[in-house]
Amino acid sequence: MKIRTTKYIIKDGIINAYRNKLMSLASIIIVTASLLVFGIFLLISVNIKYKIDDVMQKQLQIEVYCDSKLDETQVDSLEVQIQKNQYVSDVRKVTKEEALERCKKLLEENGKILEGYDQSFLPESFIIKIKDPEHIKSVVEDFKKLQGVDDVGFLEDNVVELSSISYWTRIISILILIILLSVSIFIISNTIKLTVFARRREINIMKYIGATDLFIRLPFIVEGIIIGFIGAVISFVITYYFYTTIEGQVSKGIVGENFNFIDINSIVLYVIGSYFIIGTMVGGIGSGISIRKYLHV
Amino acid sequence: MKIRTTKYIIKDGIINAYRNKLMSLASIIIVTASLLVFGIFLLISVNIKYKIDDVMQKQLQIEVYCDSKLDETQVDSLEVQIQKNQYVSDVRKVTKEEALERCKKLLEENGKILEGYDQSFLPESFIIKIKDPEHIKSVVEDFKKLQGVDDVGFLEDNVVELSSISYWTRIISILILIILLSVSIFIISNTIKLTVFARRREINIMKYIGATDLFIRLPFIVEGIIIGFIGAVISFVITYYFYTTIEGQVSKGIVGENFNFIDINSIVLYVIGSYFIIGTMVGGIGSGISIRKYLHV
Amino acid sequence: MVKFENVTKLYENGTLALSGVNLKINKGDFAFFIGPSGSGKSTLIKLILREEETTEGDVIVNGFNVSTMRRKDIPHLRRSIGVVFQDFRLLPGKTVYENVAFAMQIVEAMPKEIRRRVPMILGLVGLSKKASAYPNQLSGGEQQRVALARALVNNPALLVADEPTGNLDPETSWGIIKLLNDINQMGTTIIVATHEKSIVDAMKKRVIALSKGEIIRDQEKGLYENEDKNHEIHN
Amino acid sequence: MVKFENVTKLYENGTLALSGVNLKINKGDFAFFIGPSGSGKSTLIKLILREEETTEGDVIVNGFNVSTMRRKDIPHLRRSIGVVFQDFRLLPGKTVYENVAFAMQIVEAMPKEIRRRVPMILGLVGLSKKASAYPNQLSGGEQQRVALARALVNNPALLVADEPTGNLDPETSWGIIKLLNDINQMGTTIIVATHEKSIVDAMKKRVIALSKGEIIRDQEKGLYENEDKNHEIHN
Ligand SMILES: Nc1ncnc2c1ncn2[C@@H]1O[C@H](COP(=O)(O)OP(=O)(O)OP(=O)(O)O)[C@@H](O)[C@H]1O
Ligand SMILES: Nc1ncnc2c1ncn2[C@@H]1O[C@H](COP(=O)(O)OP(=O)(O)OP(=O)(O)O)[C@@H](O)[C@H]1O
Ligand SMILES: [Mg+2]
Ligand SMILES: [Mg+2]
Repeated sequence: MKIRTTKYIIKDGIINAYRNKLMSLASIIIVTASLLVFGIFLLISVNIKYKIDDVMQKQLQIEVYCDSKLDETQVDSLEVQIQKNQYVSDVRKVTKEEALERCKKLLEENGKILEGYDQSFLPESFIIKIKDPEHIKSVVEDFKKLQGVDDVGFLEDNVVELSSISYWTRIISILILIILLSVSIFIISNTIKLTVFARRREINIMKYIGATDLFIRLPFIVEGIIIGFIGAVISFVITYYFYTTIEGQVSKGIVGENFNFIDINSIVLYVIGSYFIIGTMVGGIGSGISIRKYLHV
Repeated sequence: MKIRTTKYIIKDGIINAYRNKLMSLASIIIVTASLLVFGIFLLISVNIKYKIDDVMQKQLQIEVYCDSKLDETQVDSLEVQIQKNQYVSDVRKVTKEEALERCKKLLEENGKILEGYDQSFLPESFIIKIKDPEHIKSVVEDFKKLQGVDDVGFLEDNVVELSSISYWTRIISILILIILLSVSIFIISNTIKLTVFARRREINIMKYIGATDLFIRLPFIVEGIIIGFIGAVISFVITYYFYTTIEGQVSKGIVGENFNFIDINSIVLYVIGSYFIIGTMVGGIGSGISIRKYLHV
Repeated sequence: MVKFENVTKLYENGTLALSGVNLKINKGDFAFFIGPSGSGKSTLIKLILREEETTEGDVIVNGFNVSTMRRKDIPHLRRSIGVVFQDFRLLPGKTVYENVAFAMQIVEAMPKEIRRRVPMILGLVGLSKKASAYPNQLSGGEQQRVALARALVNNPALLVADEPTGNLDPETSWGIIKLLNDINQMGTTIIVATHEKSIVDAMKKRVIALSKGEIIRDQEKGLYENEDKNHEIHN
Repeated sequence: MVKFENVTKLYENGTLALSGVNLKINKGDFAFFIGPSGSGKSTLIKLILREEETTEGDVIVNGFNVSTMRRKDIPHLRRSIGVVFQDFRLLPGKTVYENVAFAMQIVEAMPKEIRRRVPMILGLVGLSKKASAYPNQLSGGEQQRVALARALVNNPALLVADEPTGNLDPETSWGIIKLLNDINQMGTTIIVATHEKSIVDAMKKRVIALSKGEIIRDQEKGLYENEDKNHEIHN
């Protein structure tokens, strides 16, 4: 195929997309809509994951109780060992004094019964934040095996429950993203099929007067890519606008809750990437494939 | 319009949907796909809400500490008062003995320091389960005002945090459902627009030989309804099959977690209802509207 | 029956297709529109059907003032006219039988009447065997005759045929023209746009000759070519 | 140049359109296909273009055995033939100019050559003024001439025209036929399916008459109607 033909083909694809305004518009709307669904869910799932992890992070504390017979250097070396664990994000030491205070608090106003007791019978402990909810159990097991550790407890009973939510959220998110991806591809490619169908006669005619399959197909592919591309641009603009608006409102505290969204700039590439890949690829390839059956004349 | 005409029109709509198999198929796929997205999210959001509420329920316990000076009848009357509250689902009394045990436990092995103490200095309390996470704060306030109540505490610190998740999940769910609903409607109606566009010439011809707008439009509406209806049936079957399969797998414990899905039969009507309403209404109305511009000849 | 009063038609792209056309065709007339390619014959017919609107002037058909009528009356106008379009305009998704029956269904004819009349008309144009074929399975001439059958099936008071024999061999053409003549004898007004010199010359009917959008000759019992300057304008 | 060997064509719906057709058209010939509506003229042409495949027998065109050629060679076959289709087959989304230019673009002609040749050809068929109109803005005869212009623009070795004057007035028709004759003089093989008795009779070229799918007459310097029984079959 010569360069002048390539030039013609690209020009023809653009002209056709423009002359079939009505049809292009309907398909662009469909492409935009289905990309938006995918994109919205992508953003939501990223945010839900972020939020859940955030909540969990706050709760994912375990407490390692030292043997009360340990001396200070032993306790310090234990702290060092704990900090070495790759899943530990923060370690706070609870001194014997603090432990006593806590006890008093737990006993509420009856705390006074502890007055006069020496705090030395209470063990020192470490309140430890864990990076990743998934690993909490193994971390607990590891710490239990450390020498000088008397016991390891969760600060909250619901950690297991919560980490199951986190796990399921992730699984379901991925599943839904796959489904939505397929659905978008399905919808876009069938839309392209309809636009090609509307012009089956045109394709036939070109074939009848001797155009090669490639020559007929390429402008349609260009047209499909244009439709996909415009759909991607529009859906990206909409997504970006709404996301930043909502994010702005939330961070201004209008909803009255301390609810942080992920900054769009940190995920913008995923969104742009998926939109343009889906839009243009499916538009172009869908066009090329749909046209095939009308070429057999 | 006479009865014979109505008959003809319905027959014609069905015949057309059949003869334009290829086009009908593409549109049915699109309708199915967009309904599925809506339906999947409907089911997921119902389940997420269910799951979160479930988790919250387990955590949504508050403890009402009685004044330690109350005698038994006073405590009993307090229990009655508490049970009367509409948001309370369960009340468990913590006796002074239990309170002491708890104290001992809290002090761990050092619980022995409490030995010999009389439990009478400890207050009785009620551990109360709340029905609805949203109302927990007001319930706490109410109970604080009750006579004989010394203090009210949450059993967990993260209740507020969790109830914010629940709140946001609900808001976002509804928002997404609305968006998905609009998107489905958008996609389906634009698909119908494309199918009508593919047959614009046919519509023109009918008009040129003297058919009234209604006469031309009705078979297209019937056709749109058929496409929407078939799309709804298929998406319902798919949804039902996958949902019950996944539900079955999960309840067999294959995923190894105690994760309950809502029984599909309790929501089947919503799903069916929304599918059929969206599918047939949008198909029919979309058809009727899209055709309009080709009638102006 | 059909009256053009000072009609001008300027298409959107600037083509002046008709200018200052005055014309009156009475009930029972048989008139030929002739003229070179692009002279405005089809445009005249499109105005009668309100497929296009006049730029200036009035067109009155079967009592309807086509230029000012309401949109919702258009179907009534069109149903009162049987039309053979130059490009046939058959419904591609319907069989020959269904195409002809469709014209009866839109006037809400009785199904029994449809089942009786459609085969009869198809027989008349020689297409009984093709009843269940789709338009794209027909030869050019067969499609043209389906279009004619559809125009005839409702027994219209006015029949307008744009080039109804362009794809027909001389013999079939003559059959069709005789059919039109018979129908005309029974009172139907007939307007035929045509290029067939032999038919126009043999029929000796009214001839309305167009050139560049103007009527240059309107002659009773005329021929395709003008041999008698005296008849130049008649109205 | 074109050879039919015992060709039978049975359409899918059971219509026998051609049976036992033997035919040879040599380079430089000018042949008319004539015959009543539905006799198989267009089917013959469709077989030459491989728009349809033979049920039996072989068709050889420009050295291609049309019946057995590979799918990917079809475009080459078609490009070597200029065709005027009975239903024109203009691209509705392209202007007159673009429709004609398209035929040159598919053979990857130089843009300069396209800009030179297209207006020239449009002038030849009398459509210079309509270059930027879309097909639906043209009269029937104008569309037909665009189809002709497109068929001519690549200077094909074989020109096949199905009813190329069906929508043209006698004068324009004659212009077109003279044009075809000139092209023929310059060596192009020409096949015309037609109903126009006057043209066939005046041209006195080879006449191949069909009836019900069979060749009933193949006569050099023939007339539309058979006046000389001696010439009945020639091959
Ligand atoms: N829709 C349109 N838009 C613009 N110009 C048009 C349109 N339809 C017809 N024309 C132009 O108006 C003029 C008259 O066209 P019309 O179809 O009436 O001719 P005609 O006499 O029927 O010719 P033919 O015998 O070739 O069918 C032509 O020049 C044609 O190009
Ligand atoms: N695609 C098709 N499917 C079935 N039958 C067909 C098809 N095309 C043509 N026919 C039939 O084959 C026969 C020959 O058709 P063809 O088009 O060759 O006739 P023709 O000689 O060109 O007639 P005309 O002069 O009317 O154009 C006709 O009876 C026609 O109905
Ligand atoms: Mg015309
Ligand atoms: Mg033919």
